[in-house]
Amino acid sequence: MFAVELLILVPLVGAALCVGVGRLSARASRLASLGATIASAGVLAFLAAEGIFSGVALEGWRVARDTVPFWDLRIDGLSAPLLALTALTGLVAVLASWGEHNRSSVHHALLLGLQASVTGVFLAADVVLLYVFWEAVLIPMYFLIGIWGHENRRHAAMKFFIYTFAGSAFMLVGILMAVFGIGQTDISMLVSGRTALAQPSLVFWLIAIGMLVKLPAFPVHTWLPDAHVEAPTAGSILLAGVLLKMGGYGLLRLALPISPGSFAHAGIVFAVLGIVGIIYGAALALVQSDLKRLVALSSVSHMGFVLLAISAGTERGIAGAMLVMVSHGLVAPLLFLLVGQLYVRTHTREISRFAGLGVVTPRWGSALTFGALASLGLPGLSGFPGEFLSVIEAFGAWSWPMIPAMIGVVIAAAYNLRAVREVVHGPPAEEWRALRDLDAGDLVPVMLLVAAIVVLGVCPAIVLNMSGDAFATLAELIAGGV
Amino acid sequence: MVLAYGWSVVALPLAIALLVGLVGRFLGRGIAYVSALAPAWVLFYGIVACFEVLSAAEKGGVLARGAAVWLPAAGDGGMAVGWAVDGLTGLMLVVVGMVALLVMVFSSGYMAGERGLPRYFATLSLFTASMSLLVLADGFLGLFIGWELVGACSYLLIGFWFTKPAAAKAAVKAFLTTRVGDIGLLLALALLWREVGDLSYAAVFGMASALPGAVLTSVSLLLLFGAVGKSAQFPLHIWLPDAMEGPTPVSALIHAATMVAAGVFLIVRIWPLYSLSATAAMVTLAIGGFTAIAAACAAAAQRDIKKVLAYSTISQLGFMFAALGAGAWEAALFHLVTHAMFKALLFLGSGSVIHGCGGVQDVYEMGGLFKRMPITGATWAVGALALAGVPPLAGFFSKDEILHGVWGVQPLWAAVLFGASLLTAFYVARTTRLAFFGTYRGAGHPHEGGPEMQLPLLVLAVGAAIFGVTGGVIAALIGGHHGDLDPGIALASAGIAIVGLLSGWFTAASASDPGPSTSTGKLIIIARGGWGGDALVNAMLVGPVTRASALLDVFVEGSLINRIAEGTGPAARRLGRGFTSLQSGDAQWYAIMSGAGAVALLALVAYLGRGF
Amino acid sequence: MSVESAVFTVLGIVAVAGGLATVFAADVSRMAIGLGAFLLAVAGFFVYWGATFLGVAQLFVYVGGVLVLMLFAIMLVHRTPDGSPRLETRHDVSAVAVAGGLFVMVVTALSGVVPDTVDHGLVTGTTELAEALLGPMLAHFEMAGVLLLVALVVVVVIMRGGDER
Amino acid sequence: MSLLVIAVGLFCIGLYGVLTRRDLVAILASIEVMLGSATLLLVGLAVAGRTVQGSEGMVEGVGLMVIVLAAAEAAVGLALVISVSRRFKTTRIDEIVKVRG
Repeated sequence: MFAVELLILVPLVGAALCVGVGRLSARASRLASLGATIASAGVLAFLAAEGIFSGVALEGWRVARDTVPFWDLRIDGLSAPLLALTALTGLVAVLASWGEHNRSSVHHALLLGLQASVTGVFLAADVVLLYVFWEAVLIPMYFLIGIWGHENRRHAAMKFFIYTFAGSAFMLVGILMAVFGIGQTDISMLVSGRTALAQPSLVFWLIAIGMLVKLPAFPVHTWLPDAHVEAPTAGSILLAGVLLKMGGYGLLRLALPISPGSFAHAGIVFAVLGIVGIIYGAALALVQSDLKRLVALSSVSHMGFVLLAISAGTERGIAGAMLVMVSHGLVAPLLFLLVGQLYVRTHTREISRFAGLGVVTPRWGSALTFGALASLGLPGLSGFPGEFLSVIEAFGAWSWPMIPAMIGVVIAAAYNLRAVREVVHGPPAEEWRALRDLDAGDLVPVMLLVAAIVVLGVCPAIVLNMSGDAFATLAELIAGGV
Repeated sequence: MVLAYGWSVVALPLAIALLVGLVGRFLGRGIAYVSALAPAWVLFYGIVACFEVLSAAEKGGVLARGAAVWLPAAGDGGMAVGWAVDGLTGLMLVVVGMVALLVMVFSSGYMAGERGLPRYFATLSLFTASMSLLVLADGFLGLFIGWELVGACSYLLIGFWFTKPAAAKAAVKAFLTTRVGDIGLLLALALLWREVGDLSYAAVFGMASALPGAVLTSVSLLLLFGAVGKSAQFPLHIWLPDAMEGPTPVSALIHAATMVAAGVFLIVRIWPLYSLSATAAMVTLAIGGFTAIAAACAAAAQRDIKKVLAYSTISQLGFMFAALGAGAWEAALFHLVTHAMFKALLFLGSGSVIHGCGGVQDVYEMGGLFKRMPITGATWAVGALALAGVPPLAGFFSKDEILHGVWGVQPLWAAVLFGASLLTAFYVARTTRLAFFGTYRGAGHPHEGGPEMQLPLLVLAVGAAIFGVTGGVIAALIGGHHGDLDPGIALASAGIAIVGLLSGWFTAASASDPGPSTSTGKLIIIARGGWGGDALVNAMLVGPVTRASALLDVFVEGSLINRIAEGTGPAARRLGRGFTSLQSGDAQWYAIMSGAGAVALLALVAYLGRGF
Repeated sequence: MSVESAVFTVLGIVAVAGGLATVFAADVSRMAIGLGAFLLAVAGFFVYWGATFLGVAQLFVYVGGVLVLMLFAIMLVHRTPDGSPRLETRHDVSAVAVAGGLFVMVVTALSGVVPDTVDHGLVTGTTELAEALLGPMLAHFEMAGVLLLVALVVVVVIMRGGDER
Repeated sequence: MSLLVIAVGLFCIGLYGVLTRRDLVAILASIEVMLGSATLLLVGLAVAGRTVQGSEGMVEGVGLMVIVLAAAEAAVGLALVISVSRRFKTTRIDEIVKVRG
């Protein structure tokens, strides 16, 4: 089905178009990139109408072309929600960088390139293709941080690059071992032929390390705050929205299915890393003075829930991990978007310099309050279903020792509400009396995300229905052991 | 058949919240009346449900129910959120609908001219929806969702005047403290899910007697922990006095009548499960009894009229917990209903006073208000006497039932509760005399509010006066047992009320604060601060967590993890060249690195490919 | 030692010596001579294997074109008054390791599948070459033409841009 | 000395030059060595391993392509070197980097 390939091609063509018309006018290139993101969302909607999201099995829909080596695409229950998330986040990122004036055509082209390569990661049914897209993601992100970032952008870009590159080097070794050991590059063939592996645990951990760096899990998370703080708003949106999801996706797509037997010892490691990450990220977020760093560290905490949920190894646990990922892919971009909009107006992110913005900029203040409530996992908003499932399932799997994670839940409320109290509440600071509130253009991406957060919170079944029995199949695989 | 549309009790307020929030600006003063449609429907639905239950042949059954799969799963049916209507639900809907309706009407006068009214009424409507969901849920999941949402609404409403730092702080404190309790609830859910595999009440109660004792005790204690947080019982009581920073009508609705009573409701709701654990009952009784007397002492020491009521609420909720601990769950629910009436009345009365005095809340700056605000004064008097437990007002009957219940189980704790009753009457009389009698000591011109503020007071005064006769009805609604008045207890409690009232009345003769000079004065100041609960929590929890976080940030993240990551050590300097050489743009170094990578890769392929 | 292997050995020695001079010479002119020797030796290999046309093309394009171009470039950019400047080289253990490692890896990897020496010659005339170029390799041939054109345009653009600055 | 050792050895010598030379012209010359050695290996292997009749022309054709490619690369590379030297007054990459910051 050609439409599946369009998901990758449309943003790429859009990127080329963007650079092409960028010479004529910056406005034209903005419109081109917006058109491309809307078009790819349209392609996805078309695929949805074709029934691609209505619960497909692990095999899903496949498109392979013999003329291009390793070209093998697939949409299934694991990738469908993340593809939808990518389409939405890509659109938001383009809208968020509408006011970018510094080489805007290249900026938009890179955003589209990033969207294409992330989409490729989620679509790839062949491990070689997946790896190619995986590495391709780094390039536009590197330049987005390195060129359009803030003061320490080069250092942050390099740190981001080296960390994720080193992580993917481990992953590459793992993939090569699997490919040579089994003699296949097709992921589903790797899974079905996994018994041929001599050292499945080694393969598992090599791949998992790459994923844990990407996720990121404690203690290899340190690239994330730097990258987020220095990245431009659109970069942060895509980084938090979809790049981090590649880690969780990789665990569920590659590491666990290829070596489900390793889960017996990996589960406890994931649980510990997850719990430590939840508390650690939250505790650090509590004492940050930089608003963007606070949001970045909250990502570490949320990704801890992903690990904790996976560590349960049950259908609901994996579903919870997916829900946390999708929810975080909506909430974190919202918060980064708001922080970015604030930064554009004030050129600072120092929490202590703000106060009472709820009076000066009521729309922005309401949106931040909403984002904070969503981030702390309020029921009715997207954060709750995933966290709920991960707590319930982790308790089922690990019993009382998982209680420390609950401390993280309380601290999550503390740092989110602290941010709201110090920035939005209180008497308005004199310095920002004349601050401009969000205008209609600013509100479009905000409202998109807000609507998605509410819809997903009220009806998480949307995501779960897309996934069909994919989680159950994975859970069976894990339960099977080998 | 109205009852089949139970979901509308949640959906309609939700829709109205959305409507008011989006287009409230264009509604003008009508906003309050549009919003009032939501609780009106809740009230109507609740009344219909109550009548249906009472006319049904079999009491305690479920009249209507519905459910939707919320988290589908391929393995089994998934997790459902559902609603079910029975007598308890109907009764709670009546209480919620009635108080919310009156509060919205009252707000239209009290909040007139405030900025942000759409936000205010939208949040109130959202609260009505969430509270309805909480009581309407047919299982723990729906309850938990409503439970968290009422907390969030409480946060938003306490922080309504968010430019006041105290209000902003109080809002966060309220949310965080209750969230600590919510952990207990969440863990209880997790435990039940593991043991039962289903979170609906019916399934859990069906399995309850088959569960191991340790599980029962754990679940009950965890649920109790959640209830303690929500109902502001010791040691999680510290948020409620601060929550008085919110608008007074909000205090009446959320922090007196409905949300804080959710903890009591929770335990009544799950009585078939809860009654199985003797340990939990003992703990509940101890917490309730201790909270009742400690908070009553604190209430007696307050100067701020709203804080008197806040501590009084904590104390009265303590009575209910004590009743639950003693097994007198009907009495607890009965007191919940009467308390909702008279405490909402007192809060709205205090709101009328604050409104009339131009924002003054200190009782030492009031006095003589009875003459200037006769309707407020008269209704306040009814509420105050009901709270003090003077027959034949509502509070007397419900409190009597509690005392009776506790006396039969633990006479010692009953004695404590008698003491608390004495203190209750004491602070009621003291506050009433300071505020309403004597001469006016303030600087303003106290005046009565408009009819929209007087009407709710009158309605609630009637409720506070006559709800004492509903004991039998309530017991019938929930299929419980309603005992007759015990003459001995009734006599003792009435006598204690009189004694307390008199002593309070005479204490208040001197309308001045003793100050910290005397030892009594020092004690009063400690009691006024809630017996140092804040300091304790700050020292035990807030301080250590913040300090530990700061230490983590500086030492673990800054010195350990980042130092390893950036490689400042001599051994890592070589690697550091890779990081920092971007500034020097050493392309050849990158080339060497990639070359090394290629060699390593070739070596690996060669190694792996040996077998082929 | 047969004549064939003697020629092979001589050409190999010349090529390696030229390569080493290109990489290690500190003097610009010596480097250029080394590169010339290397390119000539490669052309010699081609002729020796019977690919005469290829050898001649190598001679013309490289020795006649690229090498002369390079000498021009050296003269353009190294206009120092005191003769040829020293070409600095930062010798590096890691570079040795990478280059040596790659050598070992590739040689061991390919040693089994590659015939050790080329003992028989290629007998192709220009006719076969022309038939191949215009037959099965037509697309490649055209693409090479386009590539050269693009390179030409790029060079012009780069040099003009340089003038503006 | 076998063809393989000579060709791969020359390639690695060129690589070493690319990695260690500080002058852009010298780096370019080293790249030429790498390309030349690759052509050498390509043609040599084609000649040695020729089995299909009628493919003689193809061998030379492919070699020709590589030569064309290398020539184009040399032209563009040298143009860049000259442009860079005009702008920075040097062709040493460490100095260029210093000027650039």
